[in-house]
Amino acid sequence: MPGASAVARRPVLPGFVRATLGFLRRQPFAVAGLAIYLLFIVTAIFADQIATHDPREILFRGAYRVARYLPPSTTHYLGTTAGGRDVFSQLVHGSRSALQVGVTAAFFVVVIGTLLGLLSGYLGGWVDRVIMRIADIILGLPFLPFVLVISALTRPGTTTLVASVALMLWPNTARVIRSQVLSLRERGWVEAARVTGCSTWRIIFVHIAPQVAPLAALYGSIAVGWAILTEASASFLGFGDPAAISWGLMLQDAFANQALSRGVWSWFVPPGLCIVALVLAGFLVSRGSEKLLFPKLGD
Amino acid sequence: MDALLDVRDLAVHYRTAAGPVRAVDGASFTVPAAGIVGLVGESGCGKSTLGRALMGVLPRAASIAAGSAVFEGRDLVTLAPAERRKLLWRRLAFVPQTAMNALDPVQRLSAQMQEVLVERGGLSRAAAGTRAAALFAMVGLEAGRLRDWPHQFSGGMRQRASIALALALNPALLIADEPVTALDVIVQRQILDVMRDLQARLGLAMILVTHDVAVVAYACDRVVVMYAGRVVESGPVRAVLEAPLHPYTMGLMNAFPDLERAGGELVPIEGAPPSLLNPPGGCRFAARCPFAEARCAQDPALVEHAPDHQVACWRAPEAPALRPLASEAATWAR
Amino acid sequence: MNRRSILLAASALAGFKGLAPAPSQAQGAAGDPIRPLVLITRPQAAAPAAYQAAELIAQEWRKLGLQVELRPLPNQQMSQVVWYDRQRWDFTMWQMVGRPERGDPDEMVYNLLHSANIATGYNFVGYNNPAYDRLAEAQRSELDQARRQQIVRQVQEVVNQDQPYAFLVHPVNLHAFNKQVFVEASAVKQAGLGIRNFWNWISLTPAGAQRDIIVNSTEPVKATNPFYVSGAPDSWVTDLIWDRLMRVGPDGLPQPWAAERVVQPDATTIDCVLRDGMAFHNGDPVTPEDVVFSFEAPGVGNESPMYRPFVQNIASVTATDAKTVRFKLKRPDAAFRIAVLAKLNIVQKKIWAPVLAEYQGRPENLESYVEARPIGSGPYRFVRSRVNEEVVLEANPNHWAKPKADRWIMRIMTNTEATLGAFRRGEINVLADYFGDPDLVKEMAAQNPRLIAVREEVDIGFQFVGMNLRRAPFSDAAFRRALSAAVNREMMAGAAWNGQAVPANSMVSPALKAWHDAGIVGRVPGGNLDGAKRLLQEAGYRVVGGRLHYPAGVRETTTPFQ
Amino acid sequence: MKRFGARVAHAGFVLWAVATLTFLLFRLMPGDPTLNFLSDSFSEEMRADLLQSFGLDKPLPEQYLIYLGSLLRGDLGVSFLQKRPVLDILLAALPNTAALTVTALVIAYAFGIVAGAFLAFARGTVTEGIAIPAALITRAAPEFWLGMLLLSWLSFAWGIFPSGGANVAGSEFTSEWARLTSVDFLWHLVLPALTLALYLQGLPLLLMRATMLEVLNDEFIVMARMKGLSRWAIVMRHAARNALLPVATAFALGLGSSFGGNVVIETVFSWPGLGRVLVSAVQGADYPLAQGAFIMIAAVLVLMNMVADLLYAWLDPRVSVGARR
Repeated sequence: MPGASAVARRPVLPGFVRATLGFLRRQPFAVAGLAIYLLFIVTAIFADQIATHDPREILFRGAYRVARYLPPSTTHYLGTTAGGRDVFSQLVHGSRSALQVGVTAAFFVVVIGTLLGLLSGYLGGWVDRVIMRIADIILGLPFLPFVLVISALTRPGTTTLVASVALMLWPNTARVIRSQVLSLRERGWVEAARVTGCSTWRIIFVHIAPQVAPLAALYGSIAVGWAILTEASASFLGFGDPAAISWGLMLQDAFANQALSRGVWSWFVPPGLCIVALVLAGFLVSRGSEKLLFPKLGD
Repeated sequence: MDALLDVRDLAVHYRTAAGPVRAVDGASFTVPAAGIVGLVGESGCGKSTLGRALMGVLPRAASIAAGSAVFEGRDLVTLAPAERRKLLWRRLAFVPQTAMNALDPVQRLSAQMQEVLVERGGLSRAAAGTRAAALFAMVGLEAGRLRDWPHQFSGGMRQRASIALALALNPALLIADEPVTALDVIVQRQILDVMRDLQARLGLAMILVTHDVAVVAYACDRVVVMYAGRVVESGPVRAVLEAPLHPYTMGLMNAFPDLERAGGELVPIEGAPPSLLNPPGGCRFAARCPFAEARCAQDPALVEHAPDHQVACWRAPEAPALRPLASEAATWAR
Repeated sequence: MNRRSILLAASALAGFKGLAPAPSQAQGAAGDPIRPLVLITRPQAAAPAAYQAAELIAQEWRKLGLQVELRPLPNQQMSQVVWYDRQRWDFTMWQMVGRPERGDPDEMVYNLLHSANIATGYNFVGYNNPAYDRLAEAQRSELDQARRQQIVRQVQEVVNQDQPYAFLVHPVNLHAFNKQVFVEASAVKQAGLGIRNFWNWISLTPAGAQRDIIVNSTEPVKATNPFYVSGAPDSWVTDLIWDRLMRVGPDGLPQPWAAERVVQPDATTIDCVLRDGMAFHNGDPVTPEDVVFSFEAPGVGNESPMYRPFVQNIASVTATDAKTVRFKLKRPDAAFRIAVLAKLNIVQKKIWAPVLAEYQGRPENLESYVEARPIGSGPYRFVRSRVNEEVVLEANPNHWAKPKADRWIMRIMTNTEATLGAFRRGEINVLADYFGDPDLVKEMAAQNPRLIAVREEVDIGFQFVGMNLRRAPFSDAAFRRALSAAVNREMMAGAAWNGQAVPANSMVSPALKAWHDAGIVGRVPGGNLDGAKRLLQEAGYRVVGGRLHYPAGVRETTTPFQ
Repeated sequence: MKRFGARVAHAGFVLWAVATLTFLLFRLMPGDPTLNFLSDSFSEEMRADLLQSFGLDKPLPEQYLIYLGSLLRGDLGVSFLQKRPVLDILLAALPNTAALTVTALVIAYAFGIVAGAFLAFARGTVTEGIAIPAALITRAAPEFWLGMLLLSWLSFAWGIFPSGGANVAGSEFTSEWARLTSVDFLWHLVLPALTLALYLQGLPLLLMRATMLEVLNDEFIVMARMKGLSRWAIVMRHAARNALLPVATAFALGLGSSFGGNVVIETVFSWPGLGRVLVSAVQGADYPLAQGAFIMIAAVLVLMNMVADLLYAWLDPRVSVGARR
């Protein structure tokens, strides 16, 4: 009997492997995106081990002489900042705040957007009207100005930023999920579930939610990029989390200290590239999964 | 026989990662200078691909692999694209299935008429206007509706408009691809009446691609039956439908309701057509055929069994005996 | 000598107030550990130098065994806490900016640390020392310059002993201008301000075809109103459009301006004799009635909250003849010339009297009145102002001190990089508001020695750490002295302010030579980190387990700042 | 017409909601506007006067009614710091922002549409393999970073373009229109508009490409080929016209969102527009001004959202002209 089941199960793995390999071959964009994500995740996890210095520490060379603007070297891979801090270590630690901002914002966008989209689409009626009205109102709020105003009026910080990004971005997800749910609702198996007496909640979360999950994930991966870009812009304008070590703040620091005029490329180019790479990864992944979700576009 | 169109051993292949798919695999038939030829078969048998191949608008992955299609003395297969373009719509026109987007959704019908008449027909704008009105009248539409957008038309009206558009430049041959499929039965008949009427008045030739034997019976003069990329039987409608020689044709007759006579038991043909990626040797219908024998493993040629009536079946001579069996549902049941 | 020892005794007394010392306790024992202290600072983005300084200071103070946490707060929230929650915070980074009228020490001496200003005024640290108060009051009414200087120096010594602030640095202003556009020798520096001053703007002489002074500003001009200035750039503009009776001269001392002569028959009477032939930009002559109105208007109702305090000491102002205006003061005021005569703008009564009357019946006050085209009598006339873009003034050809340039244009450029680029490209020709990297400007000048001239000047203002004297352990002067001693001011100037600052230990800048106590920076009690440790030891503080504890018997009862 | 009315009513509702939200935001959040006036001579009495003069001493519901009333009259209040009517300040900045946004969008969409259509035909080529990641990268890069890089090369290093502002210092014009059309203004506009366009072009490019690919598979395109129409006629008259529908909508939406989204570009290039008014007002806690700028930016956004909807309906006969039977 165990032999039989092994035989029965056997094709699953090669099939899965083949599908994965096929995916990798057919979706180089998505693979590149995932690889970038992986790289940054590993960097963030082992930031303390990878970084050569404490990113906040003001380094000295000699008594009371701050080690500012050191050129790239074997001790300081990317040199030091105007304030005498190690650029490379800040860059490495910056991946933490970028991922933290990106992932938490995306998480809330996906959770709120999906939840409200599901409720709105499945329940319809006044629930739908109220949710969609709120979505309309939020879409009438200018994105970056809103984030700035919120940051200025409350204590600026990662939490504020993530909250306002999530607040601003859920309506897009909710709308798409809603229309997806509207079409799913009419499908036979949902009808069947309803007839067999499944509770509304069970239908929404057990039968419909898994169907819209890939779509939600797609919007999530785009939200990661938006959140990171927003953090960078807010930091650049002076509305970022003053205590964080983030790429946006690094750029702000570099610009405020005129790294451009000094031509300190090793300071202001890497954070920008990291932002580009991480945001791009989200786009690439979403493009890849888009092809999986909407094969019509892909052929 | 002075055929308007003579298709010989035409093959159309789709390139896929797994190898070529032989959508049309050596089809041969002729179209006389006047009259309606029905091209009938199950979906996926290659009949639509054949129509498109003749128009020269195959999808990117598809190409004509072999054969010829001589139209008015010139081979459409080898004709240079520029030369073929000269023939398109002027000698050779097309009536699409009435899916919404066969007509450009953001252009008024008048504009779409004008475009063809002026750009392809060389008419002046004024003359084109008059002609468009006349064409609309011909297919039973008010000239005033030329100002409308496609989405304002019902399905039947869109089909009429498509026919009017196809007739704009007085073509010699009209290829109609499932022209009535999406319509309800009443409208189907109206459209088919229009087509028959126009064919008679204008004396042109038509190929009517359809999966519906009833449509063929109602509208066509001749019929070409296709199965799995090949022609299995062809001849005058009366001869073929009243005395089918190929078991597939017999099965097809059972599977469709008659357009005029309701009732009668419908008997589906069990099974599905073979993969065209690696088609089996011999008769391609053998796997589904209740009358298949050992020799069916050999490829039967398309031969003239009766006058003007071709068939590709080893057991064609026994057809009169097989026909009563074929009309019984039990024969087809597995 | 005698006087000084009394002062020291007084300050020591003031210092220990609020603490419950228990001198009878055994010497070696320690009290409670000191709670973690929170140092408020503006964020790095808003004030990079101050932030860097805060980090450096925190690093040093931790070496004393203190737990110091940095708390960056945006401007608004920082002010909110420091100003309106005076009991709550521990210590904060703060600054006083230099303004021409701060060329007289009165403002810094009286307003900042007099106990009258503890509740709601500028004495937000809560410094309360009756001896200090007496000195601060004394210098106000002392009309003898030499005696007043003496008092101001004593004031600085009291502050040095009490250390209510840990003074850090006086910034050094770095300005530059284009030598090809302007004759280099025509540039005028003002004490404590550098070349961004009134005298420079009327004296800077074009060398060639470019006859406009184009100067940058990092902040927009918000209001061009003789009764209201909302920021430093506003005052640079009003300075040029409106004349004043006196002006603070390049040497930092007041000198007659619209008044030809200023005489003081007695301690509370001042006569100003107006210059002949002065006219407003609309052609009307400047009359004594206009001057009288200009000094009466701020006192009417609450129409000019910003200027009203300055006229409150005026008992009466009258035109005694066709050229003379007489001020009677309620009490003698040594700073009256700088703080009032050189501060208030001369406006035309014809224009402003109806406006004043109208606004008295409205909820808004005079500050919100916007003149379509402001009219003054100053050396420059208003042409136009585009918010966030530029302010354009043109030379007043009829002014007795007619500017050498044709126009004075202030460009608003918030971006330091862009500002420097614009200066390099000649889009601006005077760099007068620069907080960027000084080395870049100096390098630029070194590379283009015939193009760019750099001028530096120690500022009147200063940067400091304000300690909340209401809260232990800051209520203990010895503790404050130790903290102050632990701050290396040379390092502050070099590492935080990029060398663009000089060490400070007094609210009176070395730019004010007449008032500054030259040796005060070298007299910080304790002197350095080691001295700081010694001071703490002497005062009974103990380091136990790496953590600083109160003297024996003292309990930690203060709620930590959240 | 009915649809139009409904859409306008909807926009009105959203505007009201946004205005209310803004009101609550600025009133309920911590922060005291009088903090700006802290100085050595600032007293409690002055603070009370200040609050009173801005009506901030009244109860909240009363403030709200006054606020709504003023808003309806087009009165956005008086700036705390500048003491001038907020509307005047905003209207002075509006033309600059409009010029920047419209120019950048036009460049971005002109380029994006052509390049997107081109890429739709270049499927599977090397060009596509390079162009698509390139387009994605421009969308992934922070605008201010792009701006600073361009600024450092084209202005600081090579001195081709001015480093900021909208006009040469002290330039005089007879009218606002003369200013906006002057060579000087346009020259200052190049770099910021280019940066913004570089950031914006990715969307129309990818959108155009995607819709073009979809349209090219449509039956009416095959029909056009069967009709023997020229390639030009097929692409321009049939494919592009259909593919442009969503792009045109995106343009209108982009106009709305860029108005407020320019904040960063305006800061980098010292561009005297609405975004900078907002940022400096927020930084200076000039709440009436910040609130007014926010409402104006939101109003443009809501308006353009509405225009986008109406535009789509107007351009697409399937929506604008009801089915006739």
